[in-house]
Amino acid sequence: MNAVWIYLCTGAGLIALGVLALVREPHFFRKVLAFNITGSGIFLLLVAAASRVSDGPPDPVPHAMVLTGIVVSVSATAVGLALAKKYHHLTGHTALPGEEDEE
Amino acid sequence: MIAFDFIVAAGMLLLAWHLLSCRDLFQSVVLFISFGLLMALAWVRLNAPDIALAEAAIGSAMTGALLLAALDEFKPSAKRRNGPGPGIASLLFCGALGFVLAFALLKLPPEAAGLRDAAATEVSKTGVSNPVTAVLLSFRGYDTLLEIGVLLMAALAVLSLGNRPPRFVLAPSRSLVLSAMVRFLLPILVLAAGYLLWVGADAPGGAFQAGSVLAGAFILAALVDTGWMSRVSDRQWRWILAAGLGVFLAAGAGTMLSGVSLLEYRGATSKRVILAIETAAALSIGATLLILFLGGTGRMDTDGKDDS
Amino acid sequence: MMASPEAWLVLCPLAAAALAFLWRSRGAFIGIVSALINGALVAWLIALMRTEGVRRIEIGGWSAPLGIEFYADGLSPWMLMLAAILGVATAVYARGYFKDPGSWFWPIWLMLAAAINALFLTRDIFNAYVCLELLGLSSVALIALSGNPDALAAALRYFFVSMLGSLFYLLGVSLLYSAHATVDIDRLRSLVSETPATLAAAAFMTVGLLLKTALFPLHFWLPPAHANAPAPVSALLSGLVVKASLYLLLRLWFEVFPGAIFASVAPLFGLLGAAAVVWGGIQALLQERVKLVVAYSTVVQVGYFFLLFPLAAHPLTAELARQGVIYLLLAHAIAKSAAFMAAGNFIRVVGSDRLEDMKGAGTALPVSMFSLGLAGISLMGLPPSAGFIGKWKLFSASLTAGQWWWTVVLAAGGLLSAAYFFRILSPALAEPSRLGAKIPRTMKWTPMALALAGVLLGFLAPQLLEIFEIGAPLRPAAAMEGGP
Amino acid sequence: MNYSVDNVLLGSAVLLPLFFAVCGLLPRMRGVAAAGTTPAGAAGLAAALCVSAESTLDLPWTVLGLRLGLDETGRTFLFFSAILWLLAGLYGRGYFRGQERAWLYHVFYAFAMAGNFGLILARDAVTFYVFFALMSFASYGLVVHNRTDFALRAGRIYIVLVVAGEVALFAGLVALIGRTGINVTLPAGEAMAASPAALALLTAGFGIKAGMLSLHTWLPLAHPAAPVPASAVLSGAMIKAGLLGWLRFLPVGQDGYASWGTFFIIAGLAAAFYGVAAGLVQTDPKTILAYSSISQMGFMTLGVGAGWMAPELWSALLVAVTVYALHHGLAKGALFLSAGIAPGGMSRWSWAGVAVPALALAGAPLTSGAVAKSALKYSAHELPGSWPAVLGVLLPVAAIATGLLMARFVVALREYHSASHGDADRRWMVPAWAALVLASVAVIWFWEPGAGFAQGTLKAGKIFKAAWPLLVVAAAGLAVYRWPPEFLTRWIGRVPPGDLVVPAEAVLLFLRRTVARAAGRFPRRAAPDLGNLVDRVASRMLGLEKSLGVWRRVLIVLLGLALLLFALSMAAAAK
Amino acid sequence: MNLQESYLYFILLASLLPAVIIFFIPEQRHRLRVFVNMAGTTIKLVLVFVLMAGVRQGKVYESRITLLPDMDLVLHADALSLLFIGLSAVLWFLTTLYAIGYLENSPHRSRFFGFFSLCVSSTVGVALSGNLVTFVIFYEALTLSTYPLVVHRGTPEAMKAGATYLAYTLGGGAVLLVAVVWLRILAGPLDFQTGGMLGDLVQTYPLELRCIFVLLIGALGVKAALVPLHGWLPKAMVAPAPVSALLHAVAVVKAGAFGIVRVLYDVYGVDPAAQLGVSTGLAVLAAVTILWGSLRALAQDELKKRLAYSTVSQVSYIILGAAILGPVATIGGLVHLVHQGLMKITLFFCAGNYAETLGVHHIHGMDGAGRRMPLTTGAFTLGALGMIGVPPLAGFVSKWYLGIGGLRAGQEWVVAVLVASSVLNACYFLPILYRAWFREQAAAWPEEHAGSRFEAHWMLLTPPLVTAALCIAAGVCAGSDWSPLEWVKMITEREYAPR
Repeated sequence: MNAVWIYLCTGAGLIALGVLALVREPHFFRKVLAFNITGSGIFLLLVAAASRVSDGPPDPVPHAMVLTGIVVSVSATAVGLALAKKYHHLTGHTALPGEEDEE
Repeated sequence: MIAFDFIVAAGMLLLAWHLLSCRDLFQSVVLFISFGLLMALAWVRLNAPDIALAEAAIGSAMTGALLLAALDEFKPSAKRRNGPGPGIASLLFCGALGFVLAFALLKLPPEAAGLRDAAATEVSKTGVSNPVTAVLLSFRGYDTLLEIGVLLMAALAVLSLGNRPPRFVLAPSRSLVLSAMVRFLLPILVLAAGYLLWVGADAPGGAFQAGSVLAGAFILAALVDTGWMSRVSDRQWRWILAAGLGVFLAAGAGTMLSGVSLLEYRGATSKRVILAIETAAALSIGATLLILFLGGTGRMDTDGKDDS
Repeated sequence: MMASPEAWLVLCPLAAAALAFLWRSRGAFIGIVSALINGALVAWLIALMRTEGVRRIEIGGWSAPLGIEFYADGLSPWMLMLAAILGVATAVYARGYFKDPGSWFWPIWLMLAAAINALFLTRDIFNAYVCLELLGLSSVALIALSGNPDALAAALRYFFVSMLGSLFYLLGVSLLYSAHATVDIDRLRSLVSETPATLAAAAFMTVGLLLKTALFPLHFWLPPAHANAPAPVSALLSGLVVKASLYLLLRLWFEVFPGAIFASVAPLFGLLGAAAVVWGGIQALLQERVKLVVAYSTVVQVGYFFLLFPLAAHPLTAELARQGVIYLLLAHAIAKSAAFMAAGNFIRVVGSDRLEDMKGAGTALPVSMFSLGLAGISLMGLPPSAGFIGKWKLFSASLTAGQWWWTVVLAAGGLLSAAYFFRILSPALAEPSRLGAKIPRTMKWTPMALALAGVLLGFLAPQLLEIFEIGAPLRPAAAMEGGP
Repeated sequence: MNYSVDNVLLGSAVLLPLFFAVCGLLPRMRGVAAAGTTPAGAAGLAAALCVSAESTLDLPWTVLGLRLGLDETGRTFLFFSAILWLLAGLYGRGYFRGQERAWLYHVFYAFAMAGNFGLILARDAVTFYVFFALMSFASYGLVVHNRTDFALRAGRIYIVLVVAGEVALFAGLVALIGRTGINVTLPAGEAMAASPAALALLTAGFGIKAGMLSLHTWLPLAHPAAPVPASAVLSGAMIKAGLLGWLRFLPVGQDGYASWGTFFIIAGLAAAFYGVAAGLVQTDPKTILAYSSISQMGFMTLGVGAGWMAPELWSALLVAVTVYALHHGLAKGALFLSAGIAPGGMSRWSWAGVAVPALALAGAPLTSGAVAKSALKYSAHELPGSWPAVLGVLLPVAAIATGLLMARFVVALREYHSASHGDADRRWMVPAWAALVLASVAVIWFWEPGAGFAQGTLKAGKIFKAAWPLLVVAAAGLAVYRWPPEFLTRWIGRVPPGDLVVPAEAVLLFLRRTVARAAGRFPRRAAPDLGNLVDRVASRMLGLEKSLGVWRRVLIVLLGLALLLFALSMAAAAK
Repeated sequence: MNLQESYLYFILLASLLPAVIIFFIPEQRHRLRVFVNMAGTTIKLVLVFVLMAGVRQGKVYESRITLLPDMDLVLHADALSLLFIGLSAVLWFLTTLYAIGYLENSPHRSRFFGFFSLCVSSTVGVALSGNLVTFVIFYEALTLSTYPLVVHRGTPEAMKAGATYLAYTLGGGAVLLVAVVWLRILAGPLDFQTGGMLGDLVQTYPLELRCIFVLLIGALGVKAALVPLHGWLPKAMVAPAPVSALLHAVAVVKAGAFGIVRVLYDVYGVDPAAQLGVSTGLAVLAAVTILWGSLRALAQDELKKRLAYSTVSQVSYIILGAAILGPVATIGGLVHLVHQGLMKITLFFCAGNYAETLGVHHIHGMDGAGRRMPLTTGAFTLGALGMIGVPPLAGFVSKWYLGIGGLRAGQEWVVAVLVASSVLNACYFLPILYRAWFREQAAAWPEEHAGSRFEAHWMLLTPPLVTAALCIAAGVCAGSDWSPLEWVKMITEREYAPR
């Protein structure tokens, strides 16, 4: 059991948590947070898996992928938040119609 | 060190749980930023300094900024009602998901170098020595091209929505202290961005990190004075936003027209091309992140006769 | 290497998007020119492939495990062709639809076009993820374009669905890379084995893509999204975007995941597909809004596509099934776009999209009415439309395979389609009312051209399927193993 | 094809009436048509007199290949029919003068004439059937010509029976020739062994036209309802089409049908007596004549039955039946025409004109009736079994009964005032009638085969033999003359015209009402409120669809699907 | 493509092109539309005659387009096709004329005539189909092009009828497709072939082939209005009279019957069908339809409804004839295809005239109509008598052959059915004639059409008179060389000659 496996399991846990929240939480804001957490879990998983080396530097390719992923996810976060803001501004709702709203 | 990893891992999981379930949205954002910092630590532990930098700058700081800006809109209803907890079924299924994942991961072979060695042998041909930068801009440069596209797309999306910017941007702080600090910080941040950009070729760093630092500078400037933005015309903003993609596309087209494959640059020219791309990209990234932060209002689409 | 239409197919729309952003008032012009160039490039690619066969091109001069490769066998130009046709049609239609030539539609749509092209050409599953994200964000932005609360809600829902799907997909990619250190489809194909990581990856990627493809019971987001978007956007979303994730799913199941598990999973897909056909059909029948009806019809059509799995698992019917599904795909793309555009015309004239308000709209818009009818023919799978060819093949496949129950599903689907199309058409044919609104000629004739194409493509099947069969895509390992 | 004179004559016998009929349909040609229809019967007469026995007219391009020709039986039938049609036509010319709808009468008259001539000339089954139908349907127009309620009812009953007869004939003909060909040359009976079904259908089909008992009901209604000249041809000529049909299609004269022969004899006798009985209680002279026709057709039926029973006698019986038809046709025609003359006033000569055919029907010596009856009797003596004895008694009795009926007719005619209108032009009517009376007296003496028999009856013994029933008749006639019809009704009962039709109508009406009432008791659809159910199901479905979109469930579906896929593939991998 | 092949396309185009052109003719350009319509119909008539002359000499025209690598679109003109095309071409000509008169000054004429021509094109396609796949294609096209005609009036009632029509026909179409695909898998290319194309399959797949037959009949029986699939036909009566004429005589119902004939003779073949025992079942079904249709007709008071049920009954004569399986019965059935068309179109034209000129829709309102409209009523009378089977009208010839054919095939009950049907026909037609001719008119008729010299517009009057004349001619001249009967005999000889 070394650090890699810890982080792999952490990644799995984050993913599970994130997915749970992404679906469970009605509030847009938390959905976005959850989506970020899930993403982080996946990134962690990818990089941790690439670190399964006993010596020398780890595989750089997943690193590059994760960098790309982070940028994508920040872009998505921004778009999601922008949408949510506008929706809230227009309707006052913070969750999708049909989801329980928090007031 | 395992103990440290345990603590970091446990902290991440706890923070994640907490930030997703706490009542106050503001608290969530703060916890999220903390979570990002822990993540950065983890990246460091996993020998991924490039990601650690990016996480700190983009994943944590930039996203945090975005979240805070959004919170401005949601403030009146930011309190969370104590609803029913996650249903048993949901918990069960998510637990199963985590279990399956962990199971699959633990069954992975314990040793895997991946493409490390292949990358190491080819990195010399790319003209940069940081393998991550080599992957990003040479081996998988095409990914990055599309990624820049994603960023521009995000900017387009946000602009097309035409939201108002957060209140604290609309009403800039008149605090002298703040403005003095910003005036002091701005050149340093720009310098740092330049440095990150330059060093990216050989060490951790690069366009994304530089771009996000630049964005931080832009945002700070906007917080104290929106006026400076109007000194840059709309068209110029758009050029800045599109510059990264434009240069990248030009590089692509150039390589195609010169008879090699798409984005194929080698040897001596390579580093110059990469640097050019990165510079433009960093600039665009900075501008884009600013747009994303501002939520695409007012200033930048004044000529956009919206059709809605 | 100039002679690589693949690269231009990605570069051109991206550049056009940037240009349309920079010169927003010229958006329409740039969009149409770009669509035309796109069409020419696809034609060029097809011409090249007819002589060369399968094309594989390294990007940046780096070969696969390290670099990314363009890859085109018959499936790629097929999908690209579809995208190109819809691209031109959408551009022409949108020029009339968005009165402002500087609409945000143009740059966003061009981004979407680039993403679609890139997705259909890549051989790299991580690169495909980036494409998916680009596609997802542009779709979200397009759905939200009208800015009304319903559209925003739909866009938000679509946004979260899309992100959830992408995350699951990315999770799979991570698992696959962790297990096999490559994201290239061909290399994966030779490496994958039935390890838990691969199988988990298969499961996660599949559900992620199913969610994006809106297969029953994961279709909940599609009707509101497609119904609330502006008409040209609906046309694109239904005709094209749904098929992007489907494309990826097909690539994965037919070219990556181990053949041994294909056969055990295929019936599940078939079952879901059948359920989608029936459920979607019923829901379409119950809707009160024109665009919702048309959108549920997409749910139905998606169901058809998934009948490919059980039928392709059978060695005798694999060819029939994939040709059938691929033709249905084409037929649906074209006809559904036509339907949405025609419906858009009605809505523009009537000012509402409730079925009860459509009375007499056919009198005011005979051409749109006709287009809708023709599109309906293709969607119902009535001869001699393209949809008929596809259905015919699927019918043959299911009966040859002895799985007659799919035939029942197909027939029922056709009848349900007829029923709900009739629900739109009949009020339009009813007593004339005086609706005087004028719509631009481009809006009138684009759906007509598409719908006609949908019917006429029924006659071009041999020639077109020849293109599709280049490199014989979508041959499942299972079928190859079990073949006679 | 050889268009010889014969062919032209054969063709014109049919085509000339047809031509004038079609002319009559065109408003501008009505005058021409009426003028042409009047003497169109002459074409038939010409054909009967001039066409040689061998010639046939083949028209292969028509229907199923029409074929016209003339054999000896046909010649006699055509002969007397043509005389009737011609004279009734001339009579009608006067009868309908000034009537508004006269042209329509002429049209139907011409059509019916064409049909009658055509069926007589038919040399194959389809031709016969075609013309038979033409005649039957066209005479509907004659029956209802007066448009009175009585006429319309008569027409209704007539058309019902015509249709019944047509389909019976259709089925019978098909059954008769179906196994061998599409069509068959006449006479058909010789060529094949027919099934009982075919025989029964043909018997019934033609029996309707021939007034066979129980199928006769239209006769006592239609004949009085029709205008006088139409009644004459209906009863004189057209009724014989049924007889001719039997002769043409039934295998009469062949071995193996003895039971059929018995049936025909019994049916004939029954009709002969019933006709008289029912006729005696009638008051309308035309109704009486109609019943008389039923009775007389009974004799002919009997002849046919006898021929069937004793095939060796058939050639003689055929002649006898033919002669009887000739006699009855002309005599009955003359009597009917007199019904149009009587209301306008009758001179003594006129009464002689009524008496002669009436006596002839009663079989008075030296009349055509005597000739015909002796011909029949002559052959009846040779019948097997006890039939000669039975007939020896019954036939004279029947003759007496006929005499009574004729007496009743004369009585009724005296009191007869209706059925004509003021404009009638007796200048056409009286000569035509007179000519027909003359013909009924004279023709039998020189027309083969009647002439041969006629000479036989001239022997004094035979004259006496024929006369003695007449003495009885004279006595009875006096009685009839003295007592009013109520006397008869007491004995026979009240028989409404059309007899059987009346209860049949009542039964039908009752059935219809009952069915309607029964149908009314059961609501047409006891289905549950389907619309409501559909609505409920629909809203349920919509609700279900909505719940599929709830994120919580999405999660479960999504993860469930993923886990299912994983489990499935793990299971497959484990194999 | 040689000239012979191109004839087939010309015939298709002769109605297809006008259809397309007419769609684009503005509503008010009446003369132009009439010109295009009449030009199309006339050209088609000429072409059909040319083709008939060729086929008569024993030529067979065929043209193939590859639709899929293993599936051809085959156009094929043999004697049977031309029987149907000939009928539809002649009747189309007249119906067009009638429709022009009927729809004068009513809205949506371009739409109407466009679909009208499309409908006829599809019919021609159905007739010219050389294999089952092509047949299916045109068969469905027919369904679709007819729908707008059925709902042409746009009233709620019409829409409902249209819905019923679509529900039935599209359902049938789906079943047809399944059956055809199934058969295709068992038997390969489904080219029509004299004597059937199954070959040895009868021994190999007896059960499957029976199932397919049932499916095929179930599918084709919808259009042919076989009981219990006939429900749409009486409802579709809300359509304008020319459409009814089209449905009942020229196109739709006929296409179903024609399809059944094709399936029986050129797909299954006479002997295999007998071996499988499917033909008897079909014959019984047809018989039931004949009787049921007549019985239901009896109960209708609406003139067009009565006529519709009459069609249900009469069309099954064709099927009965085909199903009895014998040369004579075949002649009877096939010739009824033409004869029924002529008679029924006459009746519908007349019904349309009553409705249009007198405003009479119900039988109880027809008292005295004969005196007001003698020519129309005369034509109606001829049509009705023909339906009953009164010689020498056209209906008689069919019935005669059917009856004899039934007997020849050892199926005596057929005669009973024919008799019963004739009686029922008489029961529901004769009262109409009686009312029209012999009853006094009950209420005043609407005003006379100004400026019309005749009892109705000449365009409304001529077609029924011509078709009535044709009814007579088809019967009276049945033996002539150009009669439908002779043509059908030729078909039957060819069908039965090889064996």
